Order: sequence, then C-alpha cells, then structure tokens
Amino acid sequence: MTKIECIFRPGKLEDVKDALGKFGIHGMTVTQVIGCGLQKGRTEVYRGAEYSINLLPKIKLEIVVGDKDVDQVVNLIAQAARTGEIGDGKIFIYPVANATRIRTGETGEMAI
Amino acid sequence: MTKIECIFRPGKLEDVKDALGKFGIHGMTVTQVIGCGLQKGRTEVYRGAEYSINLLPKIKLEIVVGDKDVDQVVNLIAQAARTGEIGDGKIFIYPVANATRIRTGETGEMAI
Amino acid sequence: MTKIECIFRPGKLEDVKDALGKFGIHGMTVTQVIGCGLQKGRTEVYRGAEYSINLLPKIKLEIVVGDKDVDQVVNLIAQAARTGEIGDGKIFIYPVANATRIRTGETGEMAI
Amino acid sequence: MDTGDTTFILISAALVMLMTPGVALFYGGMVRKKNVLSIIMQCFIIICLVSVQWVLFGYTLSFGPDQGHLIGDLSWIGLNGVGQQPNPNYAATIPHQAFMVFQLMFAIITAALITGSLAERMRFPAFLGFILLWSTFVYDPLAHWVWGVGGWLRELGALDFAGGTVVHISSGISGLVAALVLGRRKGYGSEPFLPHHLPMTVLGATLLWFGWFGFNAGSALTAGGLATSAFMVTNTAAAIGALSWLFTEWMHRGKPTMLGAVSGGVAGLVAITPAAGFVGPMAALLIGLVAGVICYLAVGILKSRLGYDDSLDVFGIHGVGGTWGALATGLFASTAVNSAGANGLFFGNPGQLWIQLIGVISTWIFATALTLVILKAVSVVTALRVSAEEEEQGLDITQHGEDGYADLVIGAPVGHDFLRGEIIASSFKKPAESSGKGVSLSD
Amino acid sequence: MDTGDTTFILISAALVMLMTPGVALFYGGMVRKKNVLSIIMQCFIIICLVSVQWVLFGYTLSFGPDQGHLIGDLSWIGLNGVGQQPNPNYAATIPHQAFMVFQLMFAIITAALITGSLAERMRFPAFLGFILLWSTFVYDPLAHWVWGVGGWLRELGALDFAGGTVVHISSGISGLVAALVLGRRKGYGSEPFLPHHLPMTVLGATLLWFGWFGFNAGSALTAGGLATSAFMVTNTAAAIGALSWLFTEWMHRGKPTMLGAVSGGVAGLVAITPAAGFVGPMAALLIGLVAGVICYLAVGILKSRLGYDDSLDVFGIHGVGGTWGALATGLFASTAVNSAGANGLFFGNPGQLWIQLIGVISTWIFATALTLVILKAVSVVTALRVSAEEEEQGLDITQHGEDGYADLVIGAPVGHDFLRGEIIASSFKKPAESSGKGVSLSD
Amino acid sequence: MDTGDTTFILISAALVMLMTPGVALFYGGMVRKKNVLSIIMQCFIIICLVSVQWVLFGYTLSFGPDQGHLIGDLSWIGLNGVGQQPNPNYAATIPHQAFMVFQLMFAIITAALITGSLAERMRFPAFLGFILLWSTFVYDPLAHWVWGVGGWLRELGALDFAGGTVVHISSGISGLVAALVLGRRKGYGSEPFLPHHLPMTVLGATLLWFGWFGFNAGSALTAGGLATSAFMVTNTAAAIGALSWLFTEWMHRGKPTMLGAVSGGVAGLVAITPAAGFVGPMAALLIGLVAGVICYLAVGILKSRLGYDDSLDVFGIHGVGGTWGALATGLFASTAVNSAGANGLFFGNPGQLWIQLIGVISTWIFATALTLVILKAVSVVTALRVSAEEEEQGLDITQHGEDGYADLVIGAPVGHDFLRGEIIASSFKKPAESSGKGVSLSD
Ligand SMILES: Nc1ncnc2c1ncn2[C@@H]1O[C@H](COP(=O)(O)OP(=O)(O)O)[C@@H](O)[C@H]1O
Ligand SMILES: Nc1ncnc2c1ncn2[C@@H]1O[C@H](COP(=O)(O)OP(=O)(O)O)[C@@H](O)[C@H]1O
Ligand SMILES: Nc1ncnc2c1ncn2[C@@H]1O[C@H](COP(=O)(O)OP(=O)(O)O)[C@@H](O)[C@H]1O
Repeated sequence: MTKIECIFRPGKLEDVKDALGKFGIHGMTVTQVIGCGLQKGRTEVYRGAEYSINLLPKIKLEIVVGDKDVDQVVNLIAQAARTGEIGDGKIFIYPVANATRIRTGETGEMAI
Repeated sequence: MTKIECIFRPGKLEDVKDALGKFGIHGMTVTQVIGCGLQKGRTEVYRGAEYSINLLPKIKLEIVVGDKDVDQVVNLIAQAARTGEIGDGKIFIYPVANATRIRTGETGEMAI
Repeated sequence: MTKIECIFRPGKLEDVKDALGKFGIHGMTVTQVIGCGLQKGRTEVYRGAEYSINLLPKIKLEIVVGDKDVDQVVNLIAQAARTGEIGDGKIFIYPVANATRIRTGETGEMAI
Repeated sequence: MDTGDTTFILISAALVMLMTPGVALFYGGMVRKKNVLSIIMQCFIIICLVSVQWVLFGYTLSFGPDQGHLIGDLSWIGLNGVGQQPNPNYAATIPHQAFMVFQLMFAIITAALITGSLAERMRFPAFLGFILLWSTFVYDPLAHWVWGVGGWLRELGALDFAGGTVVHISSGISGLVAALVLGRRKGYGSEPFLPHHLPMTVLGATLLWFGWFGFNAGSALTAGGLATSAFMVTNTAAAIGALSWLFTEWMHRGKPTMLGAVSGGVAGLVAITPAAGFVGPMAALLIGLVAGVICYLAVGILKSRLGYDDSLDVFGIHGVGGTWGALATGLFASTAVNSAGANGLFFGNPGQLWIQLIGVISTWIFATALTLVILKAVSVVTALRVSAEEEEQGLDITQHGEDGYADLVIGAPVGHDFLRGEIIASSFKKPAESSGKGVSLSD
Repeated sequence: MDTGDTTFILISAALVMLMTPGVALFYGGMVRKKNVLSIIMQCFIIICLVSVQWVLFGYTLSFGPDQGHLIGDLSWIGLNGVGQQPNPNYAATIPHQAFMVFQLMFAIITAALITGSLAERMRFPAFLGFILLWSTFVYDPLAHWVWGVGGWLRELGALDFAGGTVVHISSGISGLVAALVLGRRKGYGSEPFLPHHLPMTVLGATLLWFGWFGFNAGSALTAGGLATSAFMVTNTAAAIGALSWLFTEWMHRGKPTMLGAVSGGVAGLVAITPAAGFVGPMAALLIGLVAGVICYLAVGILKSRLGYDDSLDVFGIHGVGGTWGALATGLFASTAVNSAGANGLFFGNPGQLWIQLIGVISTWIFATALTLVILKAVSVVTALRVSAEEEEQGLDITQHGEDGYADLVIGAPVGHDFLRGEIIASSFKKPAESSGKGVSLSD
Repeated sequence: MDTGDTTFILISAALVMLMTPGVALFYGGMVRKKNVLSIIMQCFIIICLVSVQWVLFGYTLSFGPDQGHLIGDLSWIGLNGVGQQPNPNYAATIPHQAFMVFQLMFAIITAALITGSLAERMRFPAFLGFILLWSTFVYDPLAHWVWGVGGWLRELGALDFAGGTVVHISSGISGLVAALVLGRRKGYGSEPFLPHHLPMTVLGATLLWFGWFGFNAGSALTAGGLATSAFMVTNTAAAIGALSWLFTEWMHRGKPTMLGAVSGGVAGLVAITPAAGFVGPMAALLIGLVAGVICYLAVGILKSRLGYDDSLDVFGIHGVGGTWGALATGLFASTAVNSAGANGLFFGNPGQLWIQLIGVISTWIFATALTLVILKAVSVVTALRVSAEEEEQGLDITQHGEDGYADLVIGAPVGHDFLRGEIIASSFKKPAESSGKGVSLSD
C-alpha cells in the first residue's frame, strides 16, 4: 500500500474530490495547512504597516491506495488540481507498512 | 521505529489517550482533520437550500513508537476508538527512518 | 528523497523558517497541531473547576528534501527550534518514494 | 401622559429586549462549539414565542383583572382594551401598551435564563412545548402574584422591584429542576466542557449589564429620582459582584478569571434586582459583595458536591443570587430611598424580612412543582432529551441541520458537495456561471 | 420643543444608526470567511459616505423645499437653515437637526441593505461610486416623493410609516438588479457557499431588531400612544415572522434552522415597517405571518427557480417583504390606530389599496431603471466586478489587503514575515527589543 | 426636574457605559489570539473597579466642593449628600445622582482607553494597582480642573465639551508613557502582530460610535437644540474621519483597509469630542478630516520612526486626535452654536486658542508626570511586566488561566484531561452519567 499526500490550492478540493470519486475512490483525509515555496506571498496592511505574508493557505489531502492504483491516482489529482500558475503544489508518495480498519479490525488492502 | 497514524471520531480522543496512557505511552501529536469514506455525509439546510456535507470532522493521532510495540499499540487504539458503526476510521503504519529530540539532540529510539 | 517532519513550539516558526531560508530551503508545509509528551500540561480554571490541559499547541513543519541534505537540515532545525526546556519537540524522518510537481508534472528531486 | 416617561419606558423596553440576545451570547460562548447554535436558537425563539403568547393571552393572565389573588382573568385577551391611553393602576403617565410591552420583555428574558440549564441536551420540539407551558403556567401567575393588582404577594406587601422572585428565583429553580430531570450531559465529570468562545460570553454579559439599566431603572415606570437611584445601585452592585467573585476565585483557585468576573457581575445584577428601587448605594455594595461570594460558592463548590449538571449555572447564579437579593431587600429596604416602599430589618421593620421569606419560599415551591408537572406533560408527548448519538454529534447539526462556523475549520469553500435540486440545475446556464459574467450592460 | 420628544428622536436615531453595523454582522456571518471584511466594510463605509453626502446635499434633496413634487431644491445645502429650532412642517416639538439626523440614519441603512446582493464579487472602487450615486439619485428622490412636503406620493395619500417603499422595496429591487448585472458568483450552484459564522449573523439580526424599535416607533416623531403602538406591532410582527419562516422551512426541509428563524424575524420587521403606525396587534400578527411564509418561498424556491444569485437575499426579504407590507398597509390600516392616517380595504376604504399599489409600482420601476443607469455609468469608469482570480482569493485580501482572522488558523504569531521598512529598522535597537526591557524606572 | 432630561441623561449614561465593552472588543480583535481575554478583562475590570472607586471617593474628588481650584474635597464621600434631587451647579433638571452616574461612565472609559498601550505584556496585579491610582490621581483631578465648579481650567474659560483633554489627551499621553516604561513587546519589529479578529474590532468600533452619541450629546445635560447639534457634529466628524484615514492609507499603502476605516472613525470621534457643543457641521467636517490624516500619520509613520511600541495606538489616536480637537475648539467654537460657550479664533477671538493651548499643555505635563510616578510606585510593590516565557505563552493562560477559544482549534470535547476533584468524583454515580439518564419522571 501507498500513501499519496497532495498539497494544493483550497479552491481545488471540490474538483479533486470529484475526479477521485469518478475513479471510485472515496476514502480520504483532508487537513488545512499553510505552505510556502516558489509562490510569491502577499502583502497585508494594518494601520499603515505592511506585512509580507508568505505562508499561504493550502489543502493537504491524504489517500492510502493499493500500489497498483498509485500512478493513475497521482495523474488524476495532478490534472484536477492544476492551474498552471506557481503555487499549484506537490504530490508526495510514501510507502505504507500496513493499515487497519478500526471498525472491523481488517488489515491490509481490505482496510482501505 | 514506526509511525502509527490513526484517524478516528473526535469524541474518542479522550478514550484513546487514556488507553495509551495506561500502556505507558504519553508522546503523541494530534491534528484536527476532515475525512470521508464509506460513512454517509450529513445534510445541512441554509435558507431553504440543502447541502450534502460529506467531509466529516475526524481526529488524526500520530505516534512514533519502537517497532516492538507496534502491534499492541494498534490493538489498543483500535479497541478504544471502536464504536462498530461505519466511520470509525483507520490506522496506518509507516516506517520511520530516524527521530531526533530537539531539546537534547538525542536520536533513534532514545528520542521518542 | 526524504521527508523531515518536525514538531516544535509555535513561537519558533519564524526562527526555523529564517534558518531554512538562509540555507536555501523555501518549500515547506505547516500544520497547527496539539501534542503531549513529557511536557507538563497547564491548568485552566472555569467557574471554580480546574481542568488539566495536557495537549498543548505545537507547530508541525514538513519538508521534503533530497537525501544528501537531510542531516544538515535536521541540525539546522534542531538548533533553531531549541530552547532547552522540556517540550521542544521532535524531528522525524521518513522515506519518500516519489514526488510530483502539480504545475509541471515533473517528478523526483526536480519536483521539490 | 408624559413624553419623557413614555420615552423612558419604550427605550427601557428596547434595552430589556436586548438582554435576551445578551443571554444568548453569554450562554453561547460557554457551550461547546457543536452546540452554539442550539442555545442561541433557544433564546432567540423564546423572544418570538413569548411575544406572541403575551399579546394573545399572557399579558391578561399576568396583569388582567384579578381572579382570587392568583391570576388575571381573560378580559384583556388579544390586548383587547389595552390601548394607547394610560392605565393608572399600573402607570399613569405612559400608554397602557407601553407598560404591556415593557412587561413582555421581562417575560421573555425570564424564560431565556432557563435555557442555560437545558444546554447541550434538550430536543428542540420538547423545548418549544416546555417554554410555552412554563411561560403560561409559571411565569404568568407569578408575575400576577407579585406585580398584578390584587396579586396575593403584592397585597401582602412583598417587595420585588424588578423581579428577584418573579424573574430570577423562578428561572433558577426551574432550571435546576429541569437539569435534574434531563440528567447530566454525556461525559459530564469525565470530559472537560470548556467554553468555546469567551469573548462571546463577555459580549453577552456586557449587553446584559447594559440592558439591565432598562430592567431596573425602567421598573420605576417614570423617569425621576427613583429611576436614577435604581440605575445607580444596579451599576454599583454589578461592579462589586464582579470584583468579589474575582477575588474569591483568585484566592480559591489561584487565578482571576474572565469568566469569573462576568459571572460575578451577573450575580451582582441578579441580587440587586429586587432591591433596586428600595436601597441606597452602601446597601448595594453589600448586596453585590455577598452575591459574588455566595454565587461563586454555589457554582464552584455546591454544584460539584451535589453532582447535578446545571450546565451553565442558572441555579447557582439566578436561583441563589435571586434568593439572596429578595431576602436582602427585607434587610436593607428604606423608605428614605422610596417612600412607596417599606423599611427593612435594618431600618427597624423586621416584619418585612418575614414577608420576603414568604415570597421566596412560595416561589421556590411553586416553580419546582409546576416545572415538574410541565416536563412530565411534555415528556408524554415527545422525548425531552436527544439520543446519545445526537448528543455526541452536537445539537446544531442534529436539531437544526446547521453548523455554527461552517467555513471556519475548512478555510475555503471546500469539503462539501452541493446537492443541486433539479430546479436549480435546469435554470443554470453553465457557461455564464463559470465565467462569472453577468448581464451585459453594453448590448 | 419638548425634551421628551427630543430625547426620543435622538435615541431613536442612535438606535437606527446601530442597525447598519447590525446589517454588517448579519451579512458578515453569512458570507465565506475570505469575504467577511469586504461586506462589513461596505456597510461601514456607507455610514461614512452617506453621512457626509446627507449633510452636504442629500438632506436638502430629500426634504428641502419641493420642486415639482419630485425632489427638494438646494436651499438647505450644507444644512444651511437647518438649525436647533423645530421645523413644524416635519416635527414641531424637536429641533430641525434632530429630524435631519434621524432621517440620515434611514438613508444609511437603506443603502447598506443593498450590499447583501453585491456580496463576494464587487470591486470596492466601483462600489463607492455606485453607492454615492444610488443614494443621491434613487434614495433622495424616493424619500422626497413619500415623506417630503409636496412629494407626489405623499400628496396622493400613500401611507408608508417608516419606509416600506422608500427603504425596503428600493433596496430590494436595486439589489436584485445589481445582482443580475454583476452576475453569479464563481461556483454558484456547484460549490456550497455556507455561512461562515452564524452566531455573528444572529448578533446582527438581534441588533437589527433592537434598532428597529427606533426605526418604527421613532417614525412617530413624538413619544406617545402612536409611537408605543408602532413599537408593539413591530415586535409582534418580527416574532411571528420568525415563527412562520421557521415552521415553513421545518415542514419543507425537515429542520427548524437558526438562519431561518432570524431571516423570518427580519422579514416580519420589513413587512410591518410601512404599516407600523397604522395597524393594531392582530393585523401585525397577520402581516408578519404572511411575510415569513412568502419571503421563505421567495428565497427558498423562487430564487433557485429563476437562477439569479442575489447572494444574501435582499430581494427575497426586503423586496418581497416590503412589497407585501406596503400593500398590507392598504388592507389593514385603521384610523382607530392613527387618526392622521387612513383606513384600508378591510376598514371600508378600498381606494387606499390602490394608492398603495401605485406607490409600490412606481418604486419598483424607478429603482430598477435608475440602478441600471447608475451601474452602467459606473462601469464606464471602472470595472464593477473583481477578476476570477481575485474572487478565488477572496475580497478581503484583494480589495482591502487584510485578513479577517489573521491569527486564527495559525494560533501563534507565526507564518508571516514582517517586512520592516527602512524607517522601522533603523529606529530599533535590537537588544532592548528582544530582551523586552523598557525604560528603566530606577535610573 | 424634567422627565425628558432625566431620561436623556440616564440613557446616555447607559450608552457611555456600553462604550467600554466597545473598547474591549475594539482592542480585543487587534491583539493576538493568545491575549484576547487579557485585554478584554482589563477593560471589563475597569468598569467594576472605577464604579466602586467613584461611588466611594472618586466622584467627590472630581466634582465635590472645590479645594484650591485643584480638586474636590471629601464632603460627598460615599455619595453622602448626592441624592435624588438636582444639584443646580451641575444640572438643574435632573437628579444629582444622574449627573454623578453619567460622569462615572466617563471615568471608566478614560481608564479603559489606556489598556491599548499596555496590551499583551502587563501583569494583572500591577495593572489593577495602576488603574486604581491613575483614576484617583490623574483622572479625578483633571476632571475637576476642567468640569468641576471652581476648577482652574474651567475658571480660565477652557472649553472642553465632552472630554478632549480630560478623556483623550490624558489617556493618550498616559498610554504612551506606560508603553515606554513597559518596553516593547517581545518580537516587536521582527514578528508580525496581526489582529486576530477584525470583525470583533469593527463591532467594538461601532459600539463606540453608538455610545459616543450619549457621550457627546449627553454632555449637554439637557435634551434640546445643543444636544442635537452635538449629536449631529459627532456623527459627521466620525464619518469624515473614517473617510480621510481610508483615503490617506489608500494613497500611502495602496489599500483601503477596514482597520483603517474604523480607526479613522474613532479618530474623528476623538477630535470632535471637546468641540461637540461649540461647532457647526462645516467645522465638524474640517475637524474630522484633519483628524483622520494626522492620526494616520502618527500611527503609520511617527510611531515607527520613533520606535515606541504603543501596542494599539492609544497615543496616535487619542493623544494626537484629542490634542487636535482641543485646539480646533479654539479655532472653530462659535457662540452661534452655544451661547454659553465662546468664540474661537475664526470667529474673532484668538484668545480662546491660547486658553485651549494652556489646557492641552497642562494636561500633557500632568498626565506624563503622574503616570511615571504611579508606575514607579506600583513597580516597587509588584513587577509590572510578565516574564518573557509568560509573554510567549500568552497572557490569557498565564494571567487568567483561561483560553479564549478553548474548543475552537480542537473542534470537539477533546484534548483535555479533566482533573476531577475528590469531591466531584465521590458524588458521581458512574452508570447514570454515561447512560445520560436523569431523574425518572415515571416513578
Ligand atoms: N519541499 C517541500 N516540502 C514540503 N512541502 C512543500 C515543499 N515545496 C513546496 N511545498 C508545498 O507546496 C506548495 C506549493 O509550492 P510552490 O513551490 O509555491 O509552487 P509549485 O508547487 O507550483 O512549484 C507550498 O505552499 C508548500 O505547501
Ligand atoms: N483510503 C483512505 N486514505 C486515507 N484516509 C482514509 C481512507 N479511507 C478512509 N479514510 C479516513 O477514515 C475515515 C473513516 O472511514 P470510513 O470509510 O467512513 O469508515 P470506516 O473506516 O468505518 O470504514 C474517513 O473519514 C477518512 O478520514
Ligand atoms: N512518540 C511521539 N510521537 C509523536 N509525537 C510525539 C511523540 N513524542 C512527543 N511528540 C511530540 O513532541 C512534542 C514535545 O514532546 P515532549 O516529550 O513534551 O518534549 P521533548 O520533546 O522536549 O522531550 C509533543 O507535544 C508531541 O507533539
């Protein structure tokens, strides 16, 4: 099993979810994060003082999938989350040693 | 070392923490997440319009433990977090390459 | 590639970011978490009742770097985040199987 | 009729109206996030429900022509005969309707206070039934006893300037009874129930303080020296109540807390309410001082010792503070402040304390008994309490299908699927929608 | 001059002023988090802009000496001649300036209501231009028609006690037109736009209710029976409006919602506004009851059927509710309540309904036409709508360079770099700064 | 005695009281989340502390029989002799207590304004001592100088209608001094200190605006033309102040900000305060316009140039705005507006400007000197500033043992262990608790 962790723009969650749903993937976990990278931060102004804010809101989506689906899922997400502008985000892939479904105690690919 | 990442219902955190505490595990990191899967979403109503909300609040708990404890900890958590209803969540297990305690610089199992 | 995941005190984020920036690392993802461990919790009082709160606010910082930089980055972060008091936090290291840049589709070390 | 007095009562009525949203926020900040709407909703819907009830039959039950010293008859049903002219029995210088609407606001807030005891576990339909019956069968008779012409406590000479018995004891006791009947919240005593938004609670408390000027000073029903005196002692008792709770908690628990300060302020306000038109500033200082201490003890010690879950301490603050205030009126009342009042024990008239005690005891008994009966009646029709599963999920979602802060955790319009009805779907022209273009102005 | 009346109008003016922050919060809670400041800002800046416009020329256009029954002339420009003495044409017992400032607050809130239709997509510069023109060319003439001495609707005998046509129809219709011109928000109909902070919305709604007492009762311009009656029916209609929306939505969608309850309360308040000084409590119950139902239907069914994106339902509540209220005045008005008014259809005078209809239709037409012209004019100078990219990011950041809750997600002073200007940098002495030491008191 | 005037002053007092919660929210939204309670608490506890101080001895020091033109004597200690009858020296048509309580609210808010300078770093015990001494030794004498019968500035003919010197300069200067003594916040200049909740700040600002009507119009002490004029110029100056700050910042920084708009509104209110009863609408426009610009410059440029950390800009807004307002009164005052006042420079009386200048300078010097002495005195008894570690953790937790939004980040009743005292533990019957059952009604 493999964990696919993607970080992308908040406005793209609906699209990514739809794309995954069409592919038959419904299980996922979402976290609100902030991130920086190449993307330029933004300037905020409070009482005449300027602040440069470079940690910007992003969405982190985690999906654990069977190894065979990894490439396709990565492609799907990459397509759905892309705008072509700097700041689109990343997809990281990690090995997963095992999974357990709490409700049933099932383990392995059965659990996801 | 191994990371145990569990996603479960918000109302179960106290129970899980108690179970781990009894086992002697106190170090953990908790994140508020939203997730979906088999669990049915809920319907909300705003000014006569219905919305189906299928990302539901969950808790993500991360614990890094020595390899020998993994099975027992997974069992403990699975028991403490179980309600038997769909939506109880998952436990994922990942390999950890190394750990460092920031305060002392210790590394390896000493650090956790 | 390797993921460096550090959990440290909220007040240290600026320092850690500066240290990484000087080293040339700008890409990172930050999550607000709560954690417990050896650090003593705090007591809060509401209408005469005392509550012991032992999950304290922490920052989780995730950086994916090329394998050659790992040691140096870990050192940098450990130094920048250290206060010497209990509760400084941990740094965990995980193997990363692959990375993709959503914007361009680049993969591997090119993507980070 | 006097324009100054009419202005005074109308604006006071508006201030008292604002107290109920104040209670909503005061309580709303204290519950957990998942129940914030449910408690605010309870307070809000009470404004609506009791407003209608009062116009239709509540007012005549409370203030209509006396029936056996116990209740008003129905001659003013639907405000029949309650017009723009004064009713000198109640207030000679303002329209009768102004008196009526001012009193309405008292009926509203009294019911709203109870919600703090029901918080986080009562089903909404049962709540609606309970409040309607409670207002009709507890509040309306009590108001008649104490303030209605011919009411038996009024005839006995009981002093209750702005509602120590009618408002605070009645809500405090009924809240306690309801909390016992409903039972403790799931997890009470093992999980922490922390206030999810204390600034909201402070905002609510200060709106309460603000509105209380209308409540107590307005109860003079004319804008003169008495109203001024009531205004001033109200502020004084609130201030010292906050300080005394603060320092008591500071000594007891080691921290001067914000929640303690506002709670003490409310305790001071509660305690001065029955006395506001009868006592001077030094008595107000004493009344507020004692209120802060005893309400703290009731909330911080008595409650945990007895183990009931009066969620937001309606009993500890309104029941205990109101009882103390009603008795203190029998101690400190002085005809030097209000010649139409009476002297209390410390001004040479021990009998007044006795009368006050009768008022207190009869209110305790009446409110307890009737609340039990009403809850029993409602429980026959519909379940009082949400299921354990609903309690876990929170009342906002399960009772009202809403989320208090839908966007807050998610930070962006994400995480939800929009179930487009067929109607919507068919009426949308996709292209215009996604391009964000509207009606073109140029063609 | 009467001190009671003067107090009444000044305090009422303050209450009506508070309604606009009320609208800001009411709306602010309903938008997404990223747009909360932009809508609050729009309401706030209207207070400022219209206050200045009114003093300079708005008041004289509305209430100055009549020109052809359509508009006031400029003789009171800059408040020239509007002094501390009464103007008996408008109110004989209060300073002319008190009447002026009371009316100012109406001009403010009317414009503020429209912002609900523009929410989440209008550029701030275009907004400023739109509002200034709208106030001048829509509100001021309308106010003159209905309330100005010599205004044609006033001379016709149209009844509009506190602004059914002038305030609610005008803002509701103009909002709808502006929503159509701006076009739907990006993602409307496919993404959920959930209220990000419903307690804020409730707070706003209750401040509205509170301020509405000044709005409706104050419109009597003297503190007596009529003001009292208006106060009372206002409260009654709001209460029943909330209940009727609540139960309608409960039946239709299965949930009694908080947002529904406050929306219904506002609908009831809107509908009673034109009638407040002409009808009794039973008519108020009927007016509010109907308002809750029809506004719910307009918002919950009509809107999606027609597919326009009137973001926060200004049309559905103010347009529809105001129209119903104006017509209902023609049904239920009674000289028994206000001898200076007229009887409506149900009191034997069908002609009044006809007059009311003329008032309604002319307001609809006038507001529609002028709003279109003004938006066209503004769009020639500057773009009305933000870019898709800006809409995505949110208006707070893109229009105002601010974040509503900067610290909230991050929980600590983190995540931002401080761009220290050279000036700051040079004036700081690093050591003192990091040690947190200040001026030493001992040397 | 006049019921209209009495109503006017009592309601005005209530409005001014509400300003302090307004300040609490205005400031509360601007600090970081971890300090929100501490600043709200400071404002709230000032209401309590000063209310008690005033009744006991503050009022007599300020307004009691004059001693050497500097201070009142102690003859009205404990409100001795301050009764329900008017005191014609101050206000002939309202109870003396009404005047007293109205003035109390000024004493409260003045102290509360200072908290903005102390924000995020002062220890609570030191704060309590500081405020008590400051109110007694700075506010009370100043109020006597300017408003007390026999006060030297009053006798000199200094004009200060509602508190430009007494309220705003005194708090602004004292705040600056305290900020310098306390030293900069840890991380100031290197970390961003962003407002954690701007909607809260806007709510606070609008409550301030609302209450300011009571503050300025109420200062006429009778409800007539003068009060009306003061009401109107107050609104006008606030409006234009907001606009002028907004546009200045927009030109300077490229963004029209919400925080700027409300800050400018407050600046306008501050500046008009001393002039409110002496100037007409055109002067008000000028006063507000200039206030918005110079306060912006003080806050956005002067502060960073000089490098002091006046956390929430009490000096930049109240110190600078108040000074401008006091001098502007000497420019624009006109006996045509208030025959009991005087003419200013532009109405042919240059001497008035000179008198105003004396008032300003003496207030600056007195406030500076006394604040230094008081802080020194307090620092001898207890440390003024929290430790670096406490500052890092936040004052809410370290000073008050509370979390402003305990449930917010965590979203469910999680993350906390409940330390059940033995008392609680023993009184709980586990089974009843977990099943959620209460007292059974059927047996
Ligand atoms: N090395 C990294 N490790 C972890 N997260 C990263 C890393 N680089 C970028 N990110 C995440 O990806 C987001 C987008 O990255 P950025 O470099 O701005 O744009 P792009 O991915 O289009 O090149 C960042 O905001 C951050 O959350
Ligand atoms: N494949 C997955 N990858 C990551 N998280 C998942 C996955 N499947 C489920 N989850 C998480 O587990 C939660 C519970 O899953 P769900 O399928 O609803 O119930 P159950 O685990 O009882 O079968 C989800 O809300 C989501 O957060
Ligand atoms: N075994 C663990 N797994 C995951 N996170 C941990 C673990 N131990 C500690 N942490 C995280 O590190 C933080 C600091 O740990 P703590 O033991 O209190 O101090 P220190 O790291 O200085 O020894 C905790 O709050 C928690 O977030």
